[in-house]
Amino acid sequence: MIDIILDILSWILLLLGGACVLIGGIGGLRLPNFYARIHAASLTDSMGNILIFSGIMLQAGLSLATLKLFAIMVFLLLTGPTATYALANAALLSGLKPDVGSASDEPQENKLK
Amino acid sequence: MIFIFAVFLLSLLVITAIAIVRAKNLFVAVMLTSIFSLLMAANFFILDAADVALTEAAVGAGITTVIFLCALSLTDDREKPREGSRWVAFCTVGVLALLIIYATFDKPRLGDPDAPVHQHVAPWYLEKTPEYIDIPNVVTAILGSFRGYDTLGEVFVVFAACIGVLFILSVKPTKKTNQVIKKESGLRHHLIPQVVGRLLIPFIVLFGLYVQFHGEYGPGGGFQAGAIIATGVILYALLEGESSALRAIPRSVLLGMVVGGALLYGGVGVACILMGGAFLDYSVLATDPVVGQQLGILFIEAGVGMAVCGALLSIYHAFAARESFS
Amino acid sequence: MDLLAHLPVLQVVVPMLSAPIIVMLQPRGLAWAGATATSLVSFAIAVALTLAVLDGQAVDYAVGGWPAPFGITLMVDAFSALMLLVVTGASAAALIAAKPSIDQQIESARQPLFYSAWLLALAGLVGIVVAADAFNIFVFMEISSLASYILIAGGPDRRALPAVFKYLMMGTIGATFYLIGVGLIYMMTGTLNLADIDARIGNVSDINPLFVAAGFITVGLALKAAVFPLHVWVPNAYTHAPHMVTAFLAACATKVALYVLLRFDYMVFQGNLIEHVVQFSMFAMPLAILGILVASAVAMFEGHLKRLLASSSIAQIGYILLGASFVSVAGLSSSAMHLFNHALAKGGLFLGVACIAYHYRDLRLSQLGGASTRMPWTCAAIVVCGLSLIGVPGTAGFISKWLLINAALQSGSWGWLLVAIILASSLMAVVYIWRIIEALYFQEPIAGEAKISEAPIQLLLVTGIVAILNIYFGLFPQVPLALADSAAVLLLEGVL
Amino acid sequence: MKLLELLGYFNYWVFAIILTVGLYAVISKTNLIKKLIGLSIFQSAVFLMYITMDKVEGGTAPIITAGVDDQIFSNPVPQVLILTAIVVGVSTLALGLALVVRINECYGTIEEDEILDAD
Repeated sequence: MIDIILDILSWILLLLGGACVLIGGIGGLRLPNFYARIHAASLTDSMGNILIFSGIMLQAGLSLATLKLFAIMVFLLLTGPTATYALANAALLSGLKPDVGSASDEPQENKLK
Repeated sequence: MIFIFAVFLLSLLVITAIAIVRAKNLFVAVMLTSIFSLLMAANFFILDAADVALTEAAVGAGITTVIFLCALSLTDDREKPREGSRWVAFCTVGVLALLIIYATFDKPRLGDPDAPVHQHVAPWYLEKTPEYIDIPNVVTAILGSFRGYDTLGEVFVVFAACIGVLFILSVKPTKKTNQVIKKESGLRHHLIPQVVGRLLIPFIVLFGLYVQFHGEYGPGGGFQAGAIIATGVILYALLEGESSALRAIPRSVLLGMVVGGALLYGGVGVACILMGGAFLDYSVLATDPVVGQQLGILFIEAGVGMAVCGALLSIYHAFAARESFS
Repeated sequence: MDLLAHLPVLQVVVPMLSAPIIVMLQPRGLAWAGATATSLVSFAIAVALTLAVLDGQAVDYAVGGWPAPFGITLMVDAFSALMLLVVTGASAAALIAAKPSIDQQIESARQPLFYSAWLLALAGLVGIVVAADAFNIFVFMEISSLASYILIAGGPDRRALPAVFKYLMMGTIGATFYLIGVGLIYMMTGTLNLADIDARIGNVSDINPLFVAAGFITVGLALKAAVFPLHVWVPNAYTHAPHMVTAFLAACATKVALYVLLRFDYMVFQGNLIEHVVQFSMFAMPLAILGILVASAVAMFEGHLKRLLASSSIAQIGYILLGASFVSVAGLSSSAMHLFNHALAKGGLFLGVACIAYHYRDLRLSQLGGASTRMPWTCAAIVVCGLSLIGVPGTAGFISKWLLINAALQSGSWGWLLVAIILASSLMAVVYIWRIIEALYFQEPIAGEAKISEAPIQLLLVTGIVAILNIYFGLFPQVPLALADSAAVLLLEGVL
Repeated sequence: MKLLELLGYFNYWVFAIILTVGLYAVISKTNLIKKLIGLSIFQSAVFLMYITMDKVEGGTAPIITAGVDDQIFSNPVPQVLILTAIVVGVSTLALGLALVVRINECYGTIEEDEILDAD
């Protein structure tokens, strides 16, 4: 009984996580400018990360694998936002101003550096 | 289920490859190359090659990208919009593709246990490894002992690349270059990456050591460990600046690691000769041949790890130091 | 502990393990001394191995003590002994002579790295020659290639860099093709040991992958060996490399790739694949003939001394391939002889070039006026080696050309046509060697010629010795001939 | 079963496509860095071919677990070969990039045709 509940719970978490990442991906493609895009990608990524890893950990049960998964989750939670910060910071330093109204980034390279 | 996923990954691989070739901006191409390597690593993992996946992820997606970016920052990041001999290329490539596809029709299909490749040598390794060497990871056993001579050659390939890069880049730049003069190390004055980096780097190095010494039991070994530790140190150099990384591990120490690692490997082989065995026959290293084999693999893996780590870091520093010249 | 039994592996390991030590040698002159000593030791090992082979014992070695198909084995037979002599001899001779020339061309701070790369190139080349394992050949091919890229990149001219880059590209593609071929063979036979592949490949029922593998391996190694249409990296790489590196690599690097090609093809494919003998002949012969004619013609009109000799090298590769394409004992032994003799002739010529280049900055033929009066010994050595390259009786080159013509006459009704081609190309060789002689002897001296004197003694001495060897092996070719004959018999064992 | 069979060929086809894409980049591009990127794709394709042949149906990575007898393992040999080949690939790449950096310093460009024009 408890197995089935855990299984269902983990699948719910996994599906939610998947949806999060998918939404983030769509946002990365569809949103108009650089800052909006990384905002979409990074937030959903962190959330999806937590959800998916929780789901897998429930699948794995109490074992060494769970511990490893937890370590990976913490690692990703630390690096993901930091990378986003570094990316946004680099964009800002190279002269890309955050502007709510702008529909696109004119100098295309800026978001790549 | 896993096969659908594999097909998906393989298709992505093809798309990424085409995108890399079409990309005009070289930074985009390099980042896509990194993604390509990561997808490749995932594919390797699906095909049950855990060691190779780990190596491809650490070397292909990690180190290669860093070296590419270093080189890009010294050159131009835009490809001039022109193509070379497009038709010659198409013809050559077309013939090649036809040839390979012609060959595929007789190839044994994927996963066929009766394929000749699984018949002759491979089962012997799987069967004899517990008896002769007694370590769980058969890949490490073959890499270290059965085909240890190849691995020695591989260490010397890395050594050659290291001295090659040092030799080629040891010429002082004479003329003006068309590069933009950069501020030193872009992340230097940013608190958040620095703090997170300081938190992570010890764990990266620790993981590298785990991979090094756990190589006999799980996926891993000297190459992967060397690459991972090198990645950790490169991260440190990016965050704290080139010079403080060199203060922590000076160039001479790095070169010493490369030379020492290569010599350690070769030295174990010579020691085997001196103790009455064949070159790289570790059985003579201890009274019990199995213990001798394990001891030998431990030593040579340490040599490999040292050499690879030192070589990759030397190569990175050789590129990075180039920027401060101009 | 019997040291003799370990010779095959020591042959590779001695130069390989010396390379890292050389890097660390602090007083700079020591690097050259260490490299030369190591190279002499490996020449001595090669001689010892050759003596063992001439005694009739094929020398095998199982690395790590693992038996043949499971571990990696090394094997020295007559053919590999001949190659070992060429490679280690070229390296030792070039290194002894190298110091003045290298001091001039490479800054002293970079020299330890340079000599270390030299030893790696040597280790890689001998590693290929003694290897009896398809993948092991790949690994050592990469060591020798990477090291040769480094050596050539040491050239003082900036044009060396694009030349090396091209070489790197084509070399890597060649090596990767070879890797694909080995992969396909492994897929169909499940083994990597050459002898074991030979034993098992006959039982394979699905032939397509094997044909494709043969194609990939042949093309890949032909790229490395600079067989005619795939030779485009050679002229620039040889021209802009440091002079001593050219002398070393021209004498042996492409030939080792050719050696692997012959060994692989004869040992593995011929006799096991239906029709392969014919396919190989039909592939190799036209390329060889085209290579001989086109490259000789290019050499006739080349204005730069080193580039001229590089073009001539491509033609010589053509001769070697032509001999092999007859698939007969006579043809193969002429090939093996020409491998040896061309190394002597071309090595001597490039050593002579290094002597001249010690004083003459510009190596265009028009700028070499007056060399004969100022550097009489060097020019005499160049003439002798040039005659050997043409194949004048009494020199080493004559022996192999004579064998080649004999083999051509035996090979069938169209043999006389091949003889005509060989004679025509020899005439072209006369023309281009004459152009060099004309430039050295009969040209108005260039400005500032009076200051020029003979090249440093060690450089000159080695050049002279190589020139004398060209005559010696022309008069007494017994040892290389014995090796070449038994090499040919060995290679053809599985075919006929 | 059917799927697996298809995938077997699919792997080889992907190998062929990636190989040709990489070689195309090496031959047709004039930018030296792009050529090197093409070269590394070209080599990766070969890695895929080797690793494809090591798969055994129902097998796992060749790490022997104590006490379990009836495991099927994938073939360890191609894995060992490719470990070597990957390292060889990155070494070649590093050397090539060092050359590109020097070429850029000497010629001020990394486009092949401009370099040819400069000499």
